[in-house]
Amino acid sequence: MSSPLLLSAIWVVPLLAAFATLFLKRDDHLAVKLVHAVCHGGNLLLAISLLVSFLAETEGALPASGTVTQLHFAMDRIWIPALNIHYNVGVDGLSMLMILLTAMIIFAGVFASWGIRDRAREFFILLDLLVAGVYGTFMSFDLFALFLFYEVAVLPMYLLIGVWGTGRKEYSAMKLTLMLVAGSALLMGGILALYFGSHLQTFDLNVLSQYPFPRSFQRLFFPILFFGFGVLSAIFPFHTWSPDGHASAPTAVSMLHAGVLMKLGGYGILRVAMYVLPEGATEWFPWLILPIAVNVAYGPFVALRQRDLKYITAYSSVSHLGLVLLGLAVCTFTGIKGSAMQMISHGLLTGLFFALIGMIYGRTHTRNVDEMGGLMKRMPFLGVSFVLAGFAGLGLPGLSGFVAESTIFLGAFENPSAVVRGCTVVAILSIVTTAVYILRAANRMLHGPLPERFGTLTDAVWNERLAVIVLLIGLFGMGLFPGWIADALDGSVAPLFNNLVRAVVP
Amino acid sequence: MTGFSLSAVLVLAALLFAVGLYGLLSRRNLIGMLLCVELMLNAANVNLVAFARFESGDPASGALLSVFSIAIAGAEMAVALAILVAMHRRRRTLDADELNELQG
Amino acid sequence: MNADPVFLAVAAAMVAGALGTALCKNVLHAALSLVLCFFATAILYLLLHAEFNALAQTMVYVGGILVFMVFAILMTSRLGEKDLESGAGRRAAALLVSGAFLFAVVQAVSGAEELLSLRKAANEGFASFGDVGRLLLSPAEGGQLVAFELATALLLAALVGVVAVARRPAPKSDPEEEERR
Amino acid sequence: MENAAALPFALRHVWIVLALPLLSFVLNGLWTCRKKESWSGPISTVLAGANWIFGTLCVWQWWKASAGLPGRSMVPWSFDWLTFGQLGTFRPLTAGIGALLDPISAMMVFVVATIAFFVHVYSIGYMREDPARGRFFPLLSLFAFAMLGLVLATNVFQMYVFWELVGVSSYQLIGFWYHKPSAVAASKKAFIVTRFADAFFLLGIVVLAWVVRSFDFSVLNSAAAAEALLRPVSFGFFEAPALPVAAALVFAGGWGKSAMFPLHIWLPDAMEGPTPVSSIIHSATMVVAGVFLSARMFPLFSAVPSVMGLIAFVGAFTAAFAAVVAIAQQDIKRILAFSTLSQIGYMLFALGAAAVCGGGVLVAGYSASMFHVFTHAFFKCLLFLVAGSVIHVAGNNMLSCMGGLRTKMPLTYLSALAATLAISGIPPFSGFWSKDEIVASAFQAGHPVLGTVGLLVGALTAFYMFRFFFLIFHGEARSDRSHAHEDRWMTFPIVCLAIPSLCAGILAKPLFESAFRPRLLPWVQAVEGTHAAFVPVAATLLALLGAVAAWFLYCGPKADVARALDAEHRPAWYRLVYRKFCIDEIWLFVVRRILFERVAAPIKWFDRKIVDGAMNLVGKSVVLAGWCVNALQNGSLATALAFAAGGFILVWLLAGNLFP
Repeated sequence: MSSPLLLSAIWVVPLLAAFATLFLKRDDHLAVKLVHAVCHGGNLLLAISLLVSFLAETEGALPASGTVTQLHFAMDRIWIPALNIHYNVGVDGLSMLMILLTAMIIFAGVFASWGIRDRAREFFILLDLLVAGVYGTFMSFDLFALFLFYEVAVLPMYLLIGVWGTGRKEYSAMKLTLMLVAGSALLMGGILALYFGSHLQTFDLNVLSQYPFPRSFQRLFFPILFFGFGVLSAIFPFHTWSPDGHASAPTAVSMLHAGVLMKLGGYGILRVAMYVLPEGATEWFPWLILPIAVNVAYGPFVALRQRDLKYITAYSSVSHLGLVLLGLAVCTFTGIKGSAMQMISHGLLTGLFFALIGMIYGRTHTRNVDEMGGLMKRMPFLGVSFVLAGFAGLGLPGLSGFVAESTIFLGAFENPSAVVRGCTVVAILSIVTTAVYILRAANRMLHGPLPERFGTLTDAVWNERLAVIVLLIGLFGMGLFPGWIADALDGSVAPLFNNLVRAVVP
Repeated sequence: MTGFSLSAVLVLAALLFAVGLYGLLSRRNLIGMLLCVELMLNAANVNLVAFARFESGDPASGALLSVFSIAIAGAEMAVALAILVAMHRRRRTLDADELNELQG
Repeated sequence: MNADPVFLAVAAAMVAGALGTALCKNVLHAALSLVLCFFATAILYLLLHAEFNALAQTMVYVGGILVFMVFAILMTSRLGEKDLESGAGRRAAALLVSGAFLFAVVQAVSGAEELLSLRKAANEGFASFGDVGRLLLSPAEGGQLVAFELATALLLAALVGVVAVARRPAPKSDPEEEERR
Repeated sequence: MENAAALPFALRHVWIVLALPLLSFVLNGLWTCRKKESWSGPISTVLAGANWIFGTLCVWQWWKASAGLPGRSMVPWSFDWLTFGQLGTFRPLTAGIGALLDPISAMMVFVVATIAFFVHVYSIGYMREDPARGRFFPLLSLFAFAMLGLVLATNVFQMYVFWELVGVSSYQLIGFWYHKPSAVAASKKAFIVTRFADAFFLLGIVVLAWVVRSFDFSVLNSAAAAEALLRPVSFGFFEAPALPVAAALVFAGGWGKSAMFPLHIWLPDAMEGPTPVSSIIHSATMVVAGVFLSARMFPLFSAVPSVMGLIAFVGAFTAAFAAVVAIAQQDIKRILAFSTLSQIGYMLFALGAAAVCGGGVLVAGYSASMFHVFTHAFFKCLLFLVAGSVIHVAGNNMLSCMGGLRTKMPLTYLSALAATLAISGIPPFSGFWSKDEIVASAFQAGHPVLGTVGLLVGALTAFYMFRFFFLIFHGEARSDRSHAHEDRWMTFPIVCLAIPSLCAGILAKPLFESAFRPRLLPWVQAVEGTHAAFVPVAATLLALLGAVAAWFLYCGPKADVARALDAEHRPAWYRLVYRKFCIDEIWLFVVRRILFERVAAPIKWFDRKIVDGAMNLVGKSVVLAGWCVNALQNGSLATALAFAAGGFILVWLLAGNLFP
């Protein structure tokens, strides 16, 4: 069936869009945006159709008992024979959902950045590059290709923030890129270690995961891979790039970065670090849970004191990413499934948050929460969406946040060790502080008396409504009907969990 | 046949070389430094001849090598001095410390 | 070591000359002491039975290079100009480096003692003029004729180079010339 | 789930009870609140009325169908919403959404549907000239949907889901007039305090799910679950048997939602919302959720004497505390809010006191508490509606602007009289039957102290209710009455609700008796306590005493109304009571000073300066290193030569000849 090509088409389409924009005139903004709207809209439809056929394929499938991820729409071409590097592309439950998430967020991102005027062509080309990298990472099962796409995803960030950003953009761009590249340097080391350590001279993930690496090897290289990916998902000591980076990034970029790129970290840990080095994972995680717990409990408190909306959202991402890592660190089936769901839910949630903040900033030209007030009267659509995004953030049932968080908490509690139990209790009680800072921000901004200078603000226009509605559909879709997502993830988390269990009791 | 041994000559040459090196590093006048370089070259030639004399299977070519080195040293010194003279005409000084345009 | 008096005298002269070159503040005195050192070296070559070398040494080095050096000194140093004085720290560092070098080489030489003493006796007239001349000019496989011709080419190039570099620029006063001076 | 075919129509489709308010929310929320605002009121009222009828039909059919069933409980409809464990493992943890009908949930469905309908009718009148009424009715329907979902919950996870939805809809409704900063602050306070309690509730659910591997109430309340929970479980910071900790945590959820003592601060402030909101949320339904949760988990709680004691103490203390504070309040809605707190305290301490000292459970206590929930819902909602009408007329909430409304609003006056008699526990009216049932069961279960507290609080209740009544309706008018009139839409529900306040006690008593006969609580060891005959007589006398004292102080010939209303020139203890014992200020201090300044600020400083600083330091150190290396390149020939020679010597020495 042609779907393996369709799968590869997903990351090729953005590049085509970028190529097409080269031929457009410099000042013809509308054409650039139309091209991108069409391309990313097509990509979204493509992703949805792939998802539908994926669900059809896995309908009523028996729970996976093996330890190898079953790939759908798989395609394996030799790429660099000398080093035995393959273009090995395939999709399981998690990758499929992450691709759908990326498609939704970039589609919304394109419409959210409809107002970009200066150098629109270059902005969209870099955005396409970023998205192509992200798509590639989610679907490639060859470590080298995965790392290549990972780098392609990380590097345009510098230009995007440095040129189109606001505030201390050079400093933030430099800081963000340097820390992420430091992380990927660690990754490079880890990947090469796997390639040579396994004496199999292969980058294929499924093959590497079956190779019994010696315990000492795993004990050494797991933290390297973990922190390599962890830097991108803002693990405690290395999270400081995220607030600065997001605060100065333009709307679409911070949507994409917080929404999807930070999930690459969690996805990488799940797909590479835990899948290939299970003993290392089970040995290191009881220690790594402490910075993760700090991540979860620490974010809200700092967000509480922030004035800038983007900083608040950035620190909330730090806390939510901490939950993702918590789900992974507890090594229980429900925990890992919960962290996968949290990746998706947080992607939608932060994407929506940053989109709305961009739109509100476009109108009030200030992101300081204290200066704003009573905006609900002037822009009810944006106000209601912001409140909905906030409630999804603090885990209100009926929205995606709750489903993911409760799965993580239930999964985390299944791990009997006292340290993990303590961290779980702290994480559960931190939903209160999350509620506090979200409500403070929402109330300061939306409710209360309306300052006269905001008297003439307009509500969302059609492209902004479209962007927000797409993400709201995602939030409600996952929140009200989580069943199908949970089943899809079962298929992809089971082999990984069996692999982990095999490691604990060989 | 004199009673001194090869090592004595080698030590002597080393001493010469060391003094030349000291002079090179401590002098500030460029021509002074060239003199010291000349001295170090001479020490090297002494070594060559000493080895040719004491050890080598083909003593003549050893000595000849030393001669060639003397010839080339001459050419090189000529060019060096020419450059120095030109430099002096431009900058009115030959102090090594002042001529430091090459600094990073 | 049974110190041979002649060798010691020659060595002492050489060292004295060297020290003079290195230490004299006035560059002219340094050049002259270098002359002494080169003559002592020539005598050493004679002791080592390398007559041709001795001759070459005295003619090229002393006759050629040093005379040229003295000319250069006289051309570049203006009368009454104070001699350049280098700082104490710098001299100390130089002493340190050269001392370390001396220590290293002496270390190596004394180490290899038993090897050198073995093969000391070579025939007397090894580098007589006839031998060296035959070696220099014979095109046979052992000969150095090719090297000799190259040496001559090199010297010619150096000669032309020196003239090109050191000649005074043409007196016609074109603007950029003025500006450059 | 019984075979669906045999069930009558209403039970087979019990999900309609949930669907109607949801439909009203979606319909009004998306369509009418923008285009035709005036339509949203009628549409949602019609749907609420349909829901009331369908709800009563369901309850009636359930009553007939469940005659033979153990505990009269049945689950006519349910579906799996989310599975947590791995499919195929021996018992994957699944959370389902469904409807569990048993005596307490049927009673609550009837109460919620009825009150929702009457409040909708009332709101049409109350919100007629409010521009944002298009937004009010969808939120009211959302609340009804969430409350019905909570009441019909078959498992504790579903209850938590709707629990949060109830919290959110109350947040939206309290902060309905969001241009008022005080309303916004009140809504935020309400949500955060309840959210604080819900965090413990979620932790309790997670512990229960981990030990019992299921969410269903039938499994949780079973004897097997109680044994399983006795196993010690580690909570990271301490190790304890799961049962008491889980039970306490779950009750903590109810503690916050029902605004029991330390967490009660949000309820009086919640009066910022429109009065219909207070009448449905903060009187009859939402705040009773905590009592409902405790009743639903009663078999599990009763296995833990310490938790039962906790419930009894918290209930009794809140009842007494709220009654005392209510006496001094000037704002009529605050008086009703504290009276609600006091009545909920009654219900909880009835549940708590049901645990007989020697072990075992007095079913009378359980049924008394539920009976009080039933009767209280009606007369408290009625009182709030009366307060709404009076505020509509007087212009603001303060007692000082009311008085003498008897002549202007006769129907409201009579209904208010009925409600006040009911709540004070004067014999023929509903309050007497349920409240004295509670106090009697407390004495029967062998808790004389709690019993006497109940009696005294009964007297206080009578006192402050009649103070409320006399200061509003009697005496001379303290503000102009020219336009005072009774709005038709608002008076109709008031009169309708007056009927159950009067006769609910007599009619429903036999119903509750049969519903809660001892054998109905399957595994709970029922005990027959000593029957305390003296209680009804004592309670009535105390109530009358309270009423007469109020009459004497506020309505009698020598009543000095001006002095009664002035709260400033009062002795210190009175001002302290008036300022609600400054509990709010203490909480504010704890949160603002300690949590924000002492905890959040240092963490933020730590993050910006230390962690961020460390990263910048790395950057700066690299630049510094670069600068140092640069210093070497100073162009001096000597340095270069020195380094060359030094390098050579170093290599020579390092090549092994360091030590000859």
